[in-house]
Amino acid sequence: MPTKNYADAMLDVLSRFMDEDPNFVVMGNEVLGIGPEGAQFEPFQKKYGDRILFPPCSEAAYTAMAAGAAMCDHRMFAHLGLASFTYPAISSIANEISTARTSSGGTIGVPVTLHISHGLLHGGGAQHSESPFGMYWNLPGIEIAAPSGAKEVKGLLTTAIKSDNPTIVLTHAFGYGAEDDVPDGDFEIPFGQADVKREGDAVTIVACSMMTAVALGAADELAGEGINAEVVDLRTLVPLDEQTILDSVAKTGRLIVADEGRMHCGVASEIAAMVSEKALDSLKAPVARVARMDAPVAANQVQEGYIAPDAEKLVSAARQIVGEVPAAAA
Amino acid sequence: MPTKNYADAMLDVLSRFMDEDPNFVVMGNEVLGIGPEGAQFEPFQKKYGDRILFPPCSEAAYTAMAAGAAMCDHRMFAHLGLASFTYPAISSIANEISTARTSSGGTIGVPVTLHISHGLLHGGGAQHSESPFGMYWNLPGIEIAAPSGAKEVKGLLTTAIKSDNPTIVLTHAFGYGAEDDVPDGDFEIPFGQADVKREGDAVTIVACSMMTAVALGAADELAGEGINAEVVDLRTLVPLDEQTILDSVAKTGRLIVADEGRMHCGVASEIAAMVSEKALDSLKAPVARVARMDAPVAANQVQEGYIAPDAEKLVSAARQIVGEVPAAAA
Amino acid sequence: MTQTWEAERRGRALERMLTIRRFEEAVDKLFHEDHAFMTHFHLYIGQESTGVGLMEALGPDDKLATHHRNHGHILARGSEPKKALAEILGRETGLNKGAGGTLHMSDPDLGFISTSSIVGGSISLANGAAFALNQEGGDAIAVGLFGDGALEEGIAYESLNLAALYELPVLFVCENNSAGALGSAGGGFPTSVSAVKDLTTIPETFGIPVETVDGRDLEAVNELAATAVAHCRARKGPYFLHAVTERWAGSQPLWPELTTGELDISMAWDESKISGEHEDWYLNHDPVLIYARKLLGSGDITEDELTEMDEREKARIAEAREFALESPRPTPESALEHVFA
Amino acid sequence: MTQTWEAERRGRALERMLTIRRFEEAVDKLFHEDHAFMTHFHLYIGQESTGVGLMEALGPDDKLATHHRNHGHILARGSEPKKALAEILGRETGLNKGAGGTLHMSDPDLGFISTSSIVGGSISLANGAAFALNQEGGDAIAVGLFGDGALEEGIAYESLNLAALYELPVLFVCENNSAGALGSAGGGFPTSVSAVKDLTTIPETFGIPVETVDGRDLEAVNELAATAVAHCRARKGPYFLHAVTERWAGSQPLWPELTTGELDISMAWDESKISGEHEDWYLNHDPVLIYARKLLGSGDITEDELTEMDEREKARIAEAREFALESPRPTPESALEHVFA
Ligand SMILES: Cc1ncc(C[n+]2csc(CCOP(=O)(O)OP(=O)(O)O)c2C)c(N)n1
Ligand SMILES: Cc1ncc(C[n+]2csc(CCOP(=O)(O)OP(=O)(O)O)c2C)c(N)n1
Ligand SMILES: [Mg+2]
Ligand SMILES: [Mg+2]
Repeated sequence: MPTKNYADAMLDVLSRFMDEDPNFVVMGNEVLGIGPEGAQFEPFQKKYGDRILFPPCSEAAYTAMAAGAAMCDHRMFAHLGLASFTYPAISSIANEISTARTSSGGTIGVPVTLHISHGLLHGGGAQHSESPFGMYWNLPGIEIAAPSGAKEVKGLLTTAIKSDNPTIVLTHAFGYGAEDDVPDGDFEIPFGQADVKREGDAVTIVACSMMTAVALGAADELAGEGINAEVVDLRTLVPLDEQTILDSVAKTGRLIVADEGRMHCGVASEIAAMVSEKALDSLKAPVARVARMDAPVAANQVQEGYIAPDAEKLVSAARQIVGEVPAAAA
Repeated sequence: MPTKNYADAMLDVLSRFMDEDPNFVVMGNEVLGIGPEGAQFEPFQKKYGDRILFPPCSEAAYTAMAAGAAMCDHRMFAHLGLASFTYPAISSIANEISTARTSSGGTIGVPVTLHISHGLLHGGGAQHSESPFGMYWNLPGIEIAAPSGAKEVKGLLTTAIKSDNPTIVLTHAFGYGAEDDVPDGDFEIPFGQADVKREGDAVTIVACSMMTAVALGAADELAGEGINAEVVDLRTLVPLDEQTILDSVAKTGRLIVADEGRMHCGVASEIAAMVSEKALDSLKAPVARVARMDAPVAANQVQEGYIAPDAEKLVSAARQIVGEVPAAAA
Repeated sequence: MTQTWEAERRGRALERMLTIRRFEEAVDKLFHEDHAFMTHFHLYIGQESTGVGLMEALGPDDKLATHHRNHGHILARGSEPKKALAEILGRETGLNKGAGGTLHMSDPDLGFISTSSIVGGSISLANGAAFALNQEGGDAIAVGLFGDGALEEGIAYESLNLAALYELPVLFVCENNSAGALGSAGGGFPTSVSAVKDLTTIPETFGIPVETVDGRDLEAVNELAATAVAHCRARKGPYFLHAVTERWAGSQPLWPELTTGELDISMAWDESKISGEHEDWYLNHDPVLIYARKLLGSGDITEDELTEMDEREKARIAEAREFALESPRPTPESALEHVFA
Repeated sequence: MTQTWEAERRGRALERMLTIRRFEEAVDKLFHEDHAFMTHFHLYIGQESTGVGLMEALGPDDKLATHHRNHGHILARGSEPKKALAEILGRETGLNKGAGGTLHMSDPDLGFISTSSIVGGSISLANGAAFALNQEGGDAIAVGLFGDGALEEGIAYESLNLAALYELPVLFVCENNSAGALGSAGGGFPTSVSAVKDLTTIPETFGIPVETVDGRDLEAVNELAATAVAHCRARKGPYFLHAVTERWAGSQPLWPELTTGELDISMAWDESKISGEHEDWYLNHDPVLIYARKLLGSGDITEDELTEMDEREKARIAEAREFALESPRPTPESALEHVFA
């Protein structure tokens, strides 16, 4: 399988729909980020320029424009930039996109794909480092994908654009250059299927987006200590693959959730709550949430690092809960 | 103690700060809602008219204007209307208000109070029924209060306006008329102190906002069946009174969280996650989340009622988890 | 080039205005008297001439995005009153299976996309429909319907900019019903809390052609709309139509009331019926009476025909009312049916 | 009524421009050569004349809200370069203890409120400062600093409306650096993707007085700013100042580069030094060279004095650079210190 980075994987998908669907349109600025990978956009731009829009800095209106076109059955792809820049567009997303199908009695769909770059940027500060998985997951009617690598970017983005539902695909702003073996041609990853990236029996680490790679690193370290961690890549939040998570927890009896978004009302909270509701008896030790602390991101790597989830925090969380006396024996 | 409704309780507080602080300003339309209580605003308007603004339908800009004034140490009260109308203002709230203190290195505060009306309106539909506790709780740097009745409205709103931090106070759009014994004069309810509204030993029902009243109703019904429920009114989400919740769960061994917001990444998820992290051993049965289902609100009471949390759902959830075999004995 | 309309066409237009008026009167009673629904609602009384005049200028393939004050738009476009009324009562037989209600009623079969009650929403969504139609070729256009208050929202300006930049075939119809509005002082939403004295300067700033028309004058609205529609069909970019009407007294309070009473059609020919506080309304602002007088004056209709027409509409709405009230409510479980495809 | 400035004042102004220029050159090197910070940043090169001319017209009690391109504003207002540079490097000794960085640097001691890098944010926050100052009485004003791109955001229009409605004492300063910008075509952010051909028509629509000035001309900027400030101090409402400058070639790529090289001050008197692709920049757009030439021409400064002044500024920035690089980083735990009061 050819090795590609996120950027190439995205272009694979966007080109495919450009070729297949004369109404398919891509809008947004710096679709491949502001790093070196941005340059990979040029050939794509040359080839499909007439169906690529570089809208003004009007996130609310162009998101709604994409939605309105989608309400006329046009598949639209809108890149909104960094997650902080999506906040001016939340009314278009929450009030219009997420509600249209229900409010119309099922007669109006919104097959738009919103692409958002999320994550800590090594000093990006409070307005360029957001990972608002929780805020968007709190909205109804929108499917949410969080690819963990280039392969997932290709497979999940394809499924997202094909979906008749509105979808939000959040990729990591630092991930565009990350490489992986990416299948050529038509390649879909169905929504609602988490991926067990590493098998283990001592503790389950459920990871979101790029935290999957971090979790795998932690798992290697833990293996050295004889702690065999299972790593589950969520892949999509909506729909959520509860079964794979529950099966893993049934096996390991211990759960850690790794997410770059903030702790409160975030991904880690949701997964922990779901398990405490549906598999309490499987839990031999308290759940551990390893997520971003609830603080705005200071614009320096030291303070950013302190609030960020990382391999070290995953490792110590694992050590601790594996050391715990099982609740059953308490 | 005199009986007052939410609206009067709010006016008590707003008048107090109008009298105390010449820079205190109230901005917003329909501050007391669009129900009959709206009329109670008139005398207040007559008396303090020069410091009351009825801004245009520009939620983003007037929220930011209030914030900018607050950054100059003016205490500002801004009513943003129904929660759905706050979505156009989320950039001002998430990008500006929540980050200013951190980004300025602690030199700039934003003592603004944002008042939001939330909740299901018996047919209000998808754009007039939001209860976005989860979305706002996912933001850092903002204190969040959710008064359960007129007394809490007075006590918590007073504390909110006095706070040197930005605060969001969400009251229920249908609650303005709800009456309660409200202390006269200076009355504060400290943030971070949940209130045990009813003592019980069989199950803990942690409730947010008006769900407290619903939970008390459910508790009465459960009492008839010999199930003695303890009802904890959260009062504030940020700061969160973890201890009171943990103490109650330690006593009852069973937890139900009642919230009008949507389930995923909402208040119920956060409380459930916190307990599964800090008090797993106390849990004798799975946690139950009784929250709004993850669906846009259809504009009729039948479908709205189906997705809404209510006393009946609380009662059956309680019956079920009280009936559960304790995990320890499993 | 105003060519006068033939009697038959005029009759149809007047009939449609009457449909809307009797419909809105029924909605008001269903709320205040029958308590058949509980939500906040907005009536189109006083603007019927704008809606009917505009829709007369559109074609079957055109798309529309309307807002919270949508009843008149949907009926003017030709939707069945009974399905619309059932929708407002949240019944399964409604245009949107009762899930949209008064705030989100939409008729996709007639080209309406999602109806947003978020002020400014319809403008932004209309751009999308126009974008799609442009992409498809052909000459269909999109229409965005909104009020003067929508120009207080930032997204309206962003959307005008996008429409101009991409030369979208979108007709923006701003129904400025604030003439004589008391705004917040009257207890109503303070619409047009704007420093912009003449709203037409807003689209002008973005280079969008704009014209103002007396929204009470059905044929004038239609004539301007025809020009605007032609402009958009010819793919010359967006057009902004500014229709001004007096704010109907019944919508001054936050919850509409039939302050001016039920329409008494005989006021169209019998001045003696007109008096009291709302005299000016009956004489100079009620668009139904204005158009009825015009048709009586031109001899396009007789008093008897008019009375008969009105009775027909009353009966039709009465039937719609029965239909709506007797229609089943959605099943509870169906609440989750249309969250996803 | 331009009265020419006395030599001393001109000297100070030129000196400040040099401070900014040498500072920005240092920032660029700290990024590309020293890798002392990793974030995206924006340099004020090419706009020094606007910042210095404007700040010269303000008083000590005035408040300011700036944006992502803030370095020049903060230095022009008088902040210490070493504290500003330390801030950009995220050091504890920075203006904001290293938590703001290049994007959120602000100096509350000099009247700056929170610095937003959300396009349009500074306009909206400036209104608030103006509102507060108005409330307090006195004649202090607020200044909102932003770029032409900010007028693509809806919140900018909402904010202009609010400022006009409430007659806020706010001076909006739009630094339009898109003259000759290649926008997205050049790989830069597509600023001024607007259908509005003349941005001054935007404030005009809201009845806000507006004037355009050549942003390269420090004294012209100062003169217009003085008029604008007087207008706001007199509580006559908001004012909009539109300062146009050429987009500096170094900011065409997304990550600034010293494409035009480090400033060679001798180009101010020695034409032979000037050639190549950026000739036009050195001759007609670099505001530091332009002003230096003016002062040399008027005899307000000599070549030697100029060289000396530049050496002083270079040394000052070199010191600031050392200070910043040697400054301690914040402690990890302090990340939670300023979340709440
Ligand atoms: C974003 C948002 N803010 C506030 C409201 C509340 N609201 C409902 S109707 C209305 C006034 C709208 O006035 P206008 O657009 O002129 O329409 P009209 O009702 O006059 O026809 C307002 C502010 C809303 N629906 N959406
Ligand atoms: C809401 C938002 N959208 C997008 C961005 C990304 N962005 C950063 S700078 C910039 C261009 C701003 O142009 P302008 O306002 O003219 O300022 P300049 O950089 O030209 O000085 C953009 C779009 C942002 N910071 N905020
Ligand atoms: Mg209006
Ligand atoms: Mg610019």
